[in-house]
Amino acid sequence: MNMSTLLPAFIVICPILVGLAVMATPEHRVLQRRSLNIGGALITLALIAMLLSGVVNGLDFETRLPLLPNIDFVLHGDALSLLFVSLSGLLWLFTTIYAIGYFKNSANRSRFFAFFSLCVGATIGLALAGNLVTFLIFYELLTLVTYPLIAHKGNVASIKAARTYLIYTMIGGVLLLTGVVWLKVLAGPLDFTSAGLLAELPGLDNSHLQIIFFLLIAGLGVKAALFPLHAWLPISMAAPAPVSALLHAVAVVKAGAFGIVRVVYDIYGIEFASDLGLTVLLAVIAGFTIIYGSVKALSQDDLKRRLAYSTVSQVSYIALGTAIAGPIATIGGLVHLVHQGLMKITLFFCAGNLAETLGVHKISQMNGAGKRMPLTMAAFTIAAFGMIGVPPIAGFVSKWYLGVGALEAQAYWVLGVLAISSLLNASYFLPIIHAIWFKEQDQPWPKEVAKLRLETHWMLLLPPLITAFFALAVGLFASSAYSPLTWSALIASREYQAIFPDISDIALKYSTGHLWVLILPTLLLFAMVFKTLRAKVIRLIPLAPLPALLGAILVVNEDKVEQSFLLLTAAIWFIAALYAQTYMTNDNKKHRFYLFFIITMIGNLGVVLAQEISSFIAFFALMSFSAYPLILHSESDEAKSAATTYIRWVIFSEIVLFLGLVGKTYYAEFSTNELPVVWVATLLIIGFGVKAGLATLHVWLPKAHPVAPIPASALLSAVMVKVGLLGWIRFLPLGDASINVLAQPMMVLGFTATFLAAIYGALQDNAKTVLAYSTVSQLGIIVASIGFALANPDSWALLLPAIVLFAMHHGFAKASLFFCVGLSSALKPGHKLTPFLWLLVLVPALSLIGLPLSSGALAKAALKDATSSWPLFSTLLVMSAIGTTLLMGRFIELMREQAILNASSAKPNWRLILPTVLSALMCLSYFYTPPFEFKQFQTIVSTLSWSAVWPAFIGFLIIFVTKKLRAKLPVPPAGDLLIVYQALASLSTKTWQIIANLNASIALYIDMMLGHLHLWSLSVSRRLSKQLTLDRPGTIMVVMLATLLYAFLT
Amino acid sequence: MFNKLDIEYDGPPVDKSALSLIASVLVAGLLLAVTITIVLSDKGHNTGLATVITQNIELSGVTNPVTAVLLNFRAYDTLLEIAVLLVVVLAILPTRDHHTPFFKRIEVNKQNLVLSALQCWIAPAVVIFAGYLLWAGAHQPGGAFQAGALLAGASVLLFQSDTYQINYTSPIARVLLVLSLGVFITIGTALIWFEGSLLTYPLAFSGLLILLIETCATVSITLALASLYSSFIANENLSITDNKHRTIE
Amino acid sequence: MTSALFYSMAGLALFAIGFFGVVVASHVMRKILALNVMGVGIFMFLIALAKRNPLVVDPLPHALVLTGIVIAVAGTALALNLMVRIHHIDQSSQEQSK
Amino acid sequence: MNDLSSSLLLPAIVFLPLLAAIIAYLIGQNRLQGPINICFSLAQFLLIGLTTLLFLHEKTDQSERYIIGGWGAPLGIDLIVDGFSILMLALTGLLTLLITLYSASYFSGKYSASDKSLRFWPLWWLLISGLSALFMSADAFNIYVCLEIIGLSAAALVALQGNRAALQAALRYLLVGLLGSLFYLFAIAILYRSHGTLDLMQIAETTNHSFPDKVAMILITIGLLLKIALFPLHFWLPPAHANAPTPVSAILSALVVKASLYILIKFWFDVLGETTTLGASQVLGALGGAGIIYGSWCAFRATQLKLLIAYSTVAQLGYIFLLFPLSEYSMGVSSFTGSASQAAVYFIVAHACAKAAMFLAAGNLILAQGDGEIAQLKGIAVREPLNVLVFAIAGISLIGLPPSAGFIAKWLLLTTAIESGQWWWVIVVITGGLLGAMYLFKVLSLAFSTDPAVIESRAVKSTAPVSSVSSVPVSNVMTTVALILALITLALGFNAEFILNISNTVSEVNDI
Repeated sequence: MNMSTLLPAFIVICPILVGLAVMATPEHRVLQRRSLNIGGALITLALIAMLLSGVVNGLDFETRLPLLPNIDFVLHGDALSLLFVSLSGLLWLFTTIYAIGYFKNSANRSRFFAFFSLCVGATIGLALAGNLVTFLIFYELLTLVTYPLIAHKGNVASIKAARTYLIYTMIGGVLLLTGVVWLKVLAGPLDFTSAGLLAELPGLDNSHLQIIFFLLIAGLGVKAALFPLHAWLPISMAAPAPVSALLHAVAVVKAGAFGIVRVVYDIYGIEFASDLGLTVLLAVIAGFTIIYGSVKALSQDDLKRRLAYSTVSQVSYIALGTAIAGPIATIGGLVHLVHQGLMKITLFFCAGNLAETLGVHKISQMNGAGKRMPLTMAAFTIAAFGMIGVPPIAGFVSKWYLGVGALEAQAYWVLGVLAISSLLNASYFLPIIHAIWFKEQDQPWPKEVAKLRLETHWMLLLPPLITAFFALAVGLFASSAYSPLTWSALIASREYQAIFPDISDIALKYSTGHLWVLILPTLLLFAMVFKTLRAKVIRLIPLAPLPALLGAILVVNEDKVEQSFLLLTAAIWFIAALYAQTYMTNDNKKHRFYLFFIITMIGNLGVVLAQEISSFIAFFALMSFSAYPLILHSESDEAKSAATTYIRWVIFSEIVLFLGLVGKTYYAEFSTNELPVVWVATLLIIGFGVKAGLATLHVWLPKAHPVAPIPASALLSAVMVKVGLLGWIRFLPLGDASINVLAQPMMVLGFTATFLAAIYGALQDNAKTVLAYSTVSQLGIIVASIGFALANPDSWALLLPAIVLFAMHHGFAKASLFFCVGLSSALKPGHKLTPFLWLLVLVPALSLIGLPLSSGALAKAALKDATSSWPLFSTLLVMSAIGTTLLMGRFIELMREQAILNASSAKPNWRLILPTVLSALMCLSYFYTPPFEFKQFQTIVSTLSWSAVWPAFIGFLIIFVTKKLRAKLPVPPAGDLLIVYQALASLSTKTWQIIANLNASIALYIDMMLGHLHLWSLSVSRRLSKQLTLDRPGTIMVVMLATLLYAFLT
Repeated sequence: MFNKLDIEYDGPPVDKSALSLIASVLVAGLLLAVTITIVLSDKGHNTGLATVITQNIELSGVTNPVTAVLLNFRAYDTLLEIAVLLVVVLAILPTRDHHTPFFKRIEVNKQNLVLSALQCWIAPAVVIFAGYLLWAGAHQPGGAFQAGALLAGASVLLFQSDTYQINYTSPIARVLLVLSLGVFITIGTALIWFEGSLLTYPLAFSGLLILLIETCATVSITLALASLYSSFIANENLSITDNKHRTIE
Repeated sequence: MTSALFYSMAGLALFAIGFFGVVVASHVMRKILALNVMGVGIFMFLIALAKRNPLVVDPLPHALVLTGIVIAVAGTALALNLMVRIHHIDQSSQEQSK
Repeated sequence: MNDLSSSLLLPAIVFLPLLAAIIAYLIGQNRLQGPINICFSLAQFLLIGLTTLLFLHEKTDQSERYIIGGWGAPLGIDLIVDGFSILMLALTGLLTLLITLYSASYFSGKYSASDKSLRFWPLWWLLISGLSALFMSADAFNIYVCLEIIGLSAAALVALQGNRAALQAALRYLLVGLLGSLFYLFAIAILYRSHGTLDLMQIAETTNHSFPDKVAMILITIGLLLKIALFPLHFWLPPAHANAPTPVSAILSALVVKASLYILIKFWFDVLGETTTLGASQVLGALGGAGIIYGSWCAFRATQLKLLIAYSTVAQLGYIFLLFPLSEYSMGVSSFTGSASQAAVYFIVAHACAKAAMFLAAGNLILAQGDGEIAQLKGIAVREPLNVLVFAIAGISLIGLPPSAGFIAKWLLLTTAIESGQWWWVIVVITGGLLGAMYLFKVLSLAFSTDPAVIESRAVKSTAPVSSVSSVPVSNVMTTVALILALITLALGFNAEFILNISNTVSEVNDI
């Protein structure tokens, strides 16, 4: 009876003993109870650690006790059980601390903590179960032990919740029991064998196995909250917060999912189950539950009910992962078991904190909670983003593996499910995050507890922070040795043995080159958190991009594209930071602005430096999400609507990108055929197209830029938009394969955007909108050139430097134009500096048009030369100059009107002018020659061609001619196609409304019918029992005598 | 059949619901017919244990085969049967101890001549006859139960005139009631010690032991049956001691 | 038709009548009496059994009958006692209610 | 087992309680009564424990015979002890010990009129001796006498309370008991007529498919069904068990009902094995199934706590009756050896412990709260947490949820049902479990609910003039006894081997 047989038993017994001991401690002995609880949790964790280390280096742990004639009570510590045991052990410790804080002075705590530790004991037992019978024993014990937890408060709601919980779990338990008994009769002792037990058992008739599988899954499905059996989960939210945290993140729900994993892998074996056609059924149910859960979550106002429905959908990911018969999907499913646990428990802790300290239960009451409880809400936000699947937090990892696994198993519809559910997750989590951080507190808190030193009791605050940190760490260090991901990979490799693919290169390494560049900005970011340091930090912000700038010039020179992009981003971030110093001085919300300014800077620089897909997406997401507050900064109505459009489009692009990159990774690693996959390319184009202002996807741009403060809109236009282009360069198969079917449409879209944007922009009355439209039109050119590269890959070698050059030129020009808008007050006529300032405006404008000697001309020349194989391209390029001149002319008109309008007396502010000068200088062409070593046409003289000049004259001519005409025309709304999209959106919500209240009425009808049925059955039973009061036992006895007589004698 | 146990029921003796009546008559008839045909048809074992008993009669210490069966061959049954009687006595006797003497004679003013005459003549005769019955049990039909029943009859006669009043809860009464069971058990277990197994009478003393058991049984049975009878009388007038003021009719 | 057979048939008849009485009677007293009739029926059957063979008398049934009678008496006594006590409680409650 | 059969162990098991009854009656009313009875029960428990150990140790063959009076089978009476009976004896010993402990403090004057204890103790010991004698007797008529002792003393104990409902229930129980025993006596007479002997073994040897044996079997079945209170003939059980004092209702539900069942099984499988037909066992099974459903339904609708538990006994008996159709029929004769017998044995043990624990716990709750109304139970979990826990554990075993012995029994029953292909019994067992859950959690949900309104009313109530039985704090001896029983049910849930190899039904069945 050495350690290897006793350890699993100890791990299970320890929490149970603690439970019993706590039950015996009288109510008032707080210290004893607290020490028992925490001591027990720690001891169990220590034991689990011992078990973990043992299993890792190959030891086998098994406790085997005789239970029934030929079935044993087996506790076996294998890899899969350890995943779940360590999760529940760890989260048990945190939930205990949390519960101690939560129940400071409430009634019958001994009872609560007793059943609490018994519940964890049952979960650990369930995880360590070595055969299906032991699993069943702990599964049923779990129901019993969680009942008092749900009914803890004792009020009507929780009793009703407990009753519903019981009805479901009892029926589930009974179904499971029948299934297990039937299976035992057919297949003897049901020990879990790693590649499936039933596969090699001879002579089992398949129809029986299918029915049994259905019974088992129905039984387990109740706890795993699969679709028809999930109704108990939201209702049991009436339980106190630690209970719902434990139940939904760790114990009950995971038990069901874990059970499904055990049955599918260790009893049926994945191959045997899939060719019995069972896994398809499970996959469909799981898929439907995912969508159904998210949809229901949308309409819940109570925070915990919304989280409950989100749990319903999230747990089905695990079921989905197991059901897709592929090794990578299994890893996805298994790792989600841990990740969802971490994220969901954080969410529930925060919900509990809100309820406990502020008395907030409804989402509508949560406005401005961020200010009152910043740390809790920060944890909530991290976990919420994790649930949506934003990299690098834990949720993304599991969705990533599920996506790749779905492709591996050719289950394309699963990708659809993942996309839709991420969209739905975003649509029910983001409004909460928006309400927390960006809305003011409109009504007093319902039941506010006195303000302590911290925002709430430390015991309530610490657990969510730690679990949030774990959720982040698990995501970030996913591919490290001891992460749950590697552990699930180990499990999956044991399940699949033979056909386990090499997954090292789809692992998420988040490796980014020259990470030292980001150190300074991150330091500043942490400094921002402390109120006292804020003032000093703000002054230091312009220094942040400097290391990047130096790096770009000196260090980063092996990859030309990366170097030039880094140079562009760093330079403009530096100038914008300088500009912002003065521009934001008297803005009351500047702390928030600077906070998100730095985060976006980190995101942007990170994207440029990213080495491979995972880090690219992570920084891309970071940049796009943190840009949202910059747009929202002025809090005006247009800002709000612009910001919402922006965030919606960002979410859309994130999802499309996710699908595209999943496809790319899969086909790059595993597919055999060489030709590039069209749909992957389209998704990537659309994904980055949103950011890069592809024709129909650009609608957010003209709305967002004018609204943001000048430095932000400059950055948006000049730098952030270029990331889309960088994405295309990195991920599209440019230069090595031609995809004609995509090339033509891209070129068409590109040029139409160039011309239409120009015309539309010219009619605008806001200077910044005009600039935004000019960005759209310039981007049109880039899109067209990318299309050209797709059409004939051999030209890519020449085209790449041209595109990069054009991007840099546009960046600097557009940035300086935006900065000039800021100086409009100083442009009043008659001041001695004004002509010099007008020069500042004209230089970038003309360089955009492409006049000789300007960077624009150089870029266009390079482009013309690279696309020489197709003359139409260069003519269109030249024609685009007309459009740009139109826009620039309109811009100058507006600037003059602006100058006359607010001709304030203040003398021009030097600290504003200096950065504008800097950026204007960059627009001159001679700066570009050295870094790009353009051979033949690098000389400035090549820009002196006639074709660069005549479009400008025609443009200015049109401006003057149409001046009066344009005055009369009404100003078209900013986001042109947006109206169409909004109409479409309102249409879809209307139809959705119709469907919703249709099934609501159906549900109502069904309830009414059930009510009648119930009443009818009660009355029948009452009438029946009245007659059948067996008042005639005599006759009955005689009748029985007769029947027995008959039975015996025949 | 047992649901309507209302004592005050003075409705028709047989509840008239036709269904149950017809059904029970029919089936009872059927039951009777079937059992009779079976019993008649089957010869079955014609002599039962007669031969075996006659062979072992001399070993039993008594000549009357019934007494031999009752008190020797199947002594265990008789023991349990006395226990049954004790159960009922315990169930019926009032629980509170009235601390009145075991046997009390009450001077009653108006005497019923015929009754008192009968009592002084018949009671002693019955006692002697009961003694004879007890003694004859060894070789003729008779024995403890018959003697006990007879004595109980005599005690009923004595109670008629309410001149004698026995307090069954007094210590003596309790000892006497429990006497037979106690003696039987002691003898039974003692025999294990002597003879090696329960209730195996030594050949020489079996007759004597049976007689001893019989006498104790008679005493206990008399007292038990007397107490059963007097419990009904006592209940009639709500047991004298309960409400002092009530006069004896 | 030897006399033993006749008596055993009589015994069975008594048993059936007794059972019928128990099933049908409504007052407790009648039920107790019916039970006694059933008991007597069985005892008669047993005694008839003892004298089945005209030559020899089987003493065992006699002993069984003796024991049976004592048990029957005990059972009936207890039943009557319970009945009487119920009767008293009813009576005293009627007095209080009057 | 020569030393056992010649020694005084077996007869002592019967005589010791009788002696205890005599002494208890003679001592009468004084404080010595409790302790004396406790040491008697201890002695009885040790005696039975010793016998069981010796029997297990010997395990020479299936059963041990003890000849009383040296006369041998046909003439004298023998005591026979086989696996099943030793298990029932052990169960009796255990329950006697625990329930005597419980009733020592129950009748110690704090709760019920102390004069009742004078009548309680002798009757109690006579009941125990009757039970022990029954489980060991090998003679048909001797079984009749034991049945009578049990019937009469049980009826007397039910009537102990003295109020009208108790008396009425006792009377009904007595009449039913007498009727059942008369049927049995009649069957004995028929058997004696055709076999010429009263010893069960000898009858078993000479049974054939003759008519008298069949009629005898019918009469025995009807008589004992009446005493076991199977579904249609169960009308007397709920009032009797509900109105009896708590320790009495505990022993009634746990053991007394099982005694007649033991006899029925003995006759049905061993003695008159050939006469039983498949059709008859299906009838019994059907009645059992109907009993499960009807019993659980009535339990759910009961408003009195003890009535609820009594109806649940009716339901649980239904489970055991599934044994008859499930025991496999080889050559037309069903033998009490298959896994069905294992299930039945385990059910009997599990139900005995669980039901006794539940009745004792319910008794404590009723004492603590004043009256037996279930509706009044609101928020009792706060004042009597341990008793509610015991009630819950016992309930879990009755429903058949895992950690308890009930689960093992249900598991064995389900396995047998599936193996023998009679899947409809699976549905019956499953619905029974669910219905059981309904009435248990009806009580538990009330116990947990702490409506503020109820708490005030309870607070007012307890200070106001107290209702008939004063709500006195329950002595912890009584709670610990209930807890021990509950823990035994749990312990039995973890290792089925222990019980199964006591009732040596296992020895033939090891091959499955």
